[in-house]
Amino acid sequence: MSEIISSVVAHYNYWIYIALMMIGLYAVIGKKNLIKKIIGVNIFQTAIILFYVSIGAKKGATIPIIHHGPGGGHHETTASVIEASQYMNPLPHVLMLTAIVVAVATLGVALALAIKVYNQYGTLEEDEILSRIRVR
Amino acid sequence: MLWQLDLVILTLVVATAIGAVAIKDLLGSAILFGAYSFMMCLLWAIMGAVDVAFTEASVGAGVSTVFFVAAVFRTTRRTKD
Amino acid sequence: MISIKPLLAVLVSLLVVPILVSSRTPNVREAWTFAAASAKFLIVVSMVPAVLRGEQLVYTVAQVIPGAPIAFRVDPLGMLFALVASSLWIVTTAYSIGYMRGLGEHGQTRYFCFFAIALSSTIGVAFSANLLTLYLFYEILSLATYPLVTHHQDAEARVSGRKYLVYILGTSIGLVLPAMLICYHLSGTLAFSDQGFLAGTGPPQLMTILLFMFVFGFAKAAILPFHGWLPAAMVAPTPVSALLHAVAVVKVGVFSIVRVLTGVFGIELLSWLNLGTIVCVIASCTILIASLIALSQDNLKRLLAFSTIGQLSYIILGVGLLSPKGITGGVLHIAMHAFGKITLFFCAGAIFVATGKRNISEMVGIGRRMPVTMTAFFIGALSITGLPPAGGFLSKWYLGLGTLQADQITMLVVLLVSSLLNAAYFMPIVYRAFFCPAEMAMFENRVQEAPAFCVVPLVLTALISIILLFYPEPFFSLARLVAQGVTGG
Amino acid sequence: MSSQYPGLLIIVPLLSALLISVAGWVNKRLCFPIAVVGLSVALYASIGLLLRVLAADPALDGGVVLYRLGGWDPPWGIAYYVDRLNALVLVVVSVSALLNLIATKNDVRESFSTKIGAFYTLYILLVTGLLGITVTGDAFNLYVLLEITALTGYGLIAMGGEYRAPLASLNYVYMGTIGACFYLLGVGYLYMITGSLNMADIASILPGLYDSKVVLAAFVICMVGVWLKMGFFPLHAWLPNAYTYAPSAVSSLIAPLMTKVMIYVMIRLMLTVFTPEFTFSVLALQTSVVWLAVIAIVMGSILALGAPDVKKMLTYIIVAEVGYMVGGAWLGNRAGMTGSILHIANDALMTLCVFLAVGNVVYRVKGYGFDDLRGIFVKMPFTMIGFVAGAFSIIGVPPTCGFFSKWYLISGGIEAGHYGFVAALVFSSLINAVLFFKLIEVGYYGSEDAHHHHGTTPVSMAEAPVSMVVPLLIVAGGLIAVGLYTGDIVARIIDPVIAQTIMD
Amino acid sequence: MKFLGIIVVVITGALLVYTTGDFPSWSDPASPASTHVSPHYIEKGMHETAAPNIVTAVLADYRGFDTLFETTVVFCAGVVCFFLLRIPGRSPFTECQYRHKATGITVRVKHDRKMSGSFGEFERIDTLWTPHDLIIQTACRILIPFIQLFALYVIAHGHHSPGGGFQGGVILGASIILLAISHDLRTALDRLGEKAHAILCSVGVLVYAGTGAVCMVLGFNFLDYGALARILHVDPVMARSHGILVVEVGVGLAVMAALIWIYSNVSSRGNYDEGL
Repeated sequence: MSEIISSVVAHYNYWIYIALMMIGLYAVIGKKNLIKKIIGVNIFQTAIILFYVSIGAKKGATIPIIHHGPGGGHHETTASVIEASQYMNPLPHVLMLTAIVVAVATLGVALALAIKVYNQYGTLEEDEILSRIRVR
Repeated sequence: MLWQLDLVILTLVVATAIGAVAIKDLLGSAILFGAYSFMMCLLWAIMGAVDVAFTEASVGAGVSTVFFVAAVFRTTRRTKD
Repeated sequence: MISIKPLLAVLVSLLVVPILVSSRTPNVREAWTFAAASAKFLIVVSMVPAVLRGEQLVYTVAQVIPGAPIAFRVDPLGMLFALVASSLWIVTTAYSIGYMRGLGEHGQTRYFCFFAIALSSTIGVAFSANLLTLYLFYEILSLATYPLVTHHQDAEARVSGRKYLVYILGTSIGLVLPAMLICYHLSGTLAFSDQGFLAGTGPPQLMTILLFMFVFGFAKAAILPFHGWLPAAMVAPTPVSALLHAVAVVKVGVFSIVRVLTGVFGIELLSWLNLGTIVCVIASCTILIASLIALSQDNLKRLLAFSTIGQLSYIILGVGLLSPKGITGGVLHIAMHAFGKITLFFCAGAIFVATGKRNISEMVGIGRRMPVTMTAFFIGALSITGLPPAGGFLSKWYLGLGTLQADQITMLVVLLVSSLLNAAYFMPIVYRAFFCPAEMAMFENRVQEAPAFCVVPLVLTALISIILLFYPEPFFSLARLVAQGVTGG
Repeated sequence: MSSQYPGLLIIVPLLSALLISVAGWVNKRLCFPIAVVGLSVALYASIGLLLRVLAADPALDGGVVLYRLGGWDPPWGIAYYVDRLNALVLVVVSVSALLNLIATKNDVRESFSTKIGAFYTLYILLVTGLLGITVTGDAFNLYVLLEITALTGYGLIAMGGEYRAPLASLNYVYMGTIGACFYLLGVGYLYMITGSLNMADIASILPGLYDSKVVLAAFVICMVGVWLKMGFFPLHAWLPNAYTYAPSAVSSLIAPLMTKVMIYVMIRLMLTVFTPEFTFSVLALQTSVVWLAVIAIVMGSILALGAPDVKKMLTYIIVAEVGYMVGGAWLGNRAGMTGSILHIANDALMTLCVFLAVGNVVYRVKGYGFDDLRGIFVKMPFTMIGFVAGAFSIIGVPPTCGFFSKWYLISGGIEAGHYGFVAALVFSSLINAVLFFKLIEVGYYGSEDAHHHHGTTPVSMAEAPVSMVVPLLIVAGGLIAVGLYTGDIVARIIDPVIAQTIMD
Repeated sequence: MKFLGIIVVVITGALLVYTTGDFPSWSDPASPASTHVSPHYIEKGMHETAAPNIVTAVLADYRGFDTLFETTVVFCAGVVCFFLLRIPGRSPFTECQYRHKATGITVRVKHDRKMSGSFGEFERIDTLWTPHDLIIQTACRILIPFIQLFALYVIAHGHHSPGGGFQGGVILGASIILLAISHDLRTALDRLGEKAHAILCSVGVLVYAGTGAVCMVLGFNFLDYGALARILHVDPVMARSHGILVVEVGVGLAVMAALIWIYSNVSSRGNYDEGL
């Protein structure tokens, strides 16, 4: 029993990310509204960011900013040896900063496209657009 | 950090995500998406990813939501699903 | 012996294309075509002595695939074919000028361009040193002849063009390409050799399948049931039918099959697996059926087309006999049939230019109007039927000897029957042309031949047909060399 | 200087894109020259790299040119690895991009007169992204560059003068982003299990972990992402519309290069990141993927038969060609892999060739329906020479290069005993022949009523400007030249690549 | 489509959950991710780049090349939005509406003639115009300088605390967007015109790429800030720190300008009218 609980505790973060990702994927595939799909794509992206951040978590570690004396920033003044286990893993954070920015850029482009589509068809529902294309 | 707190926020995140996808009003969707992003940002802050959380707070919860609202404002709130 | 001559022979007519495109005056254009044709012929002829001495000229252009470069090799078989094709190009050029100008056809520049390309690739096929090179030029030839076949650009041409492509490209991509790849996979090489390279590389069943893929894949040889394109392609202007469908295209198909039988499978393998008989059976079926169909044709060019289908299979039959005499006869038939058949086509074209008639039933008594043409027609018909004093007799004689040498009496019967059939469809034409009662004649009793550009070539080819019986050199020597080479004796 | 080639390759186009963006606001006439200079430098650098890689001794340093960005050693910093495989792709990408840039100058000037700066900015950034994807040795860096190409691609495609372009582009956004995210997720899995992002480093760590489900999942997820991006059959739905409705100057850039670079990424993942040993031995996916490729080829060909216009038809052919390359790569033998890599270069060139020709036709005729092609041989003879050369290459007529890659692919299929794949290739060649001769027929016969005009001078010739025709003819000549040099390319570039990764 | 969606989602989800079994436990310090590459950043980062915020050090230096392209992605998004939506110029025959602020009287001017004289008492409006709330306007006007100040702090203090070019740039952009929302887009564009933010956007990325190129010119590899030591006359480690700062400023500029660019195009459908 305790094994199961510890396994759950060890992995539930990953399950949640999968759940979120699937919500996003479902929105992209199943929803007909173009903006809803964009929201779906964004949820998908954030889910992956959550996954990465989960990789970077480290028990008993603090945020990845090195404590330094009042002298501030001067590398020579660092007194104690820095242990890797003291700080969170910074690499996934760095990667995810990039991913967030990419997500917002994609969002901007997608919204611009949605507006353009709306200008042309007067609707954001995919089935209505397709029927309008067929009529034309 | 408390994994219980973690779990609560995770649940909230999932709830807002489902809400953002399911609600039948695009403006509401956009706002719920903002809430989702903010929850996400809290979650990351708890996990120690301060920079990511900071970025998500400003980008995801802030600017993204503004973009969504602007786009919805310029198109339509109507949605069938 | 490495020599760049084979490459030159291929490329010399291609060089003419840019000049043709840029030239605006017909005379200049046709002068260039003549020059290219003569140059090509001279280059080919200049290689004859070396080949007769038993040397092989080789030249590698590009190493594209290990074991299968783009390379040329001049051996007796290729030499014979190249000699036929290049000599007939000169004649046909002259005839084309007469025909095209006589009818005021459009797009003549395009016509001469693609003609040059087609001839280049024919020579390329003749000189190719391996299956890949052969396939390359085979495909180029298929594509280059498309604009020639559909020269009239009308609805009929469209239909025939489609048929042509479906048969030719369909079989070459669908059958030859995979077969070639399987060969490559089995032996790691594609280079033709006198003994073939497939022996001992795969199970007999696979060999049989490969044989079928090759024989039917080279649909230009018009073996039944892949013959449908040939009668359809007769919508082309007559010089095209003449050169391409009596000489270049169909002969390329036959040549390719002969090459594959001798250079890829090798006589030994064929006889060991008894595949020669299969080839003979396929060929003899084609011979008989095509001759029977030809009997019922009224359109002269269609008749000639079916006659061609039958005659082509003689060549394959000859090689399929696997006996030295049979091979000699088959290979010799490439040349003999070419000269005979081109004469017949020229005649058909000349009749069309002079009178506008296409059907045999409309040609009663035409011998009085066009005596020279019809005499040449008679000689051509004799050659095809295999009667002296025309060259066709020689090749048929050797074919007959070959059947005896191979103990294939059935095949001899096939040969004889088909010769009878040939006579049956040709002789009535000639008879009605000359010896019809005056009241039935459809033409005035006044000599009015086609333009000289049309008549001179057909007289020339008819004369050569006769000369070839008495002095069949260098074709005969080459054919003997081929037979010696592949049978190793 | 030559040690900086990998840097120059990316930086100069990037800087020139930024300068173009500024120039678009200051003096629009500067945009095109800056773009040409940027891409020329990239071309110079990529050829330089290819020569350097060819000269390098494989035994000494693996024949790899290493460039450490920021001066940090991998795996801590980002590094570029240039070996023969990506040097080849780099040259192909930069040549195609430069030729297309020059060929479409007139078209762009007329279609995007007011936004010419933005157009060229996006164009050059797209090429930068493609070059970067090809040259990078870092799995995450590849994702960022992937997004650059994707974003610029969305923008460029949506600006097609077509009614349906924005919707097509938006669908591309969904699928492209999901694809890129899958790739990112796969990289995340790899990072979780290995702790590294550097491809070479990952490859050195992975062999001990082959039995882990995570590695398997990482591989599958990466593959799904890459397949989504390249439009591999069941995931291809976005591709035909996006490529069809794009402006012609853009489709002739994206159609040849985007899918090919993604194929390159797939091969890189299969060969370098996950060694062939893992891809083909540990994983039991090989046969099913090849069958999927067979379906892709067959379906692509059949869909192309039913396409309503020329561009749609060509895009479905691309779907089939993607099937060629994926199938070839997954056959798991030398010949198949050789064919696949060779086909990256060949297919890029021949797709470029036909799309440039179609672009010229669209420029003159203002349409790309089958009816618009009537009598086109008379109107635009030189353009059609180029088109026919490209068409023959796609059909696989020797000596054009398409034949030789098909040769290797088919012989790979025979070697692997996978006759379904062989049959599919032959089938698709036949269908391609039908498709292209349908077009050639339409162009050759002209209008129905005006047939058989004896001796009359042809209808007026309206050839595209020289600047559009010359690049097209260069590409068309290139098709044959590359075909004739196949032996060299395979022996000097592709064989060492495959030999390095110890296939068979 | 919905059915298909559910099937795909369930299958994919199940497969993904299945693979989590072999995952290292969550937040396990001994997982490969935490033991292979990242310890180097934590242990040596401070010595090598003099930036206590390891994320900044890795972002702008170790993996600075990623960040360059990340900035380029934002730049791209700006250009794409402009490219897609912007309607260049306006046709001379549309009419403009001007509202007298004090009285609320609307004046329609045809042929796009500029109002002459006391323009300050009028504001240009569109047909969709809704009155803005004075409280919100004032509150925002007071807030915006502080927001911008904070943004500058975030950019400048990225070495030592969470934040950096991105976050700062986003906040700067958000401040202008706030101005555009609380007043209208024209007000914001008066502060920072279209041409200005378009050029600023590329200049921001140019600062980044240019820094890298300078290193290249100095004979080092691209983005090897150690090269700047020669120009700045400091030791290479400090040069890296300064390089990071320069780069962060570039990122901030680019991100700010790009976000404004995207917002103004999206919110006005490319007309650059009064926006939301």
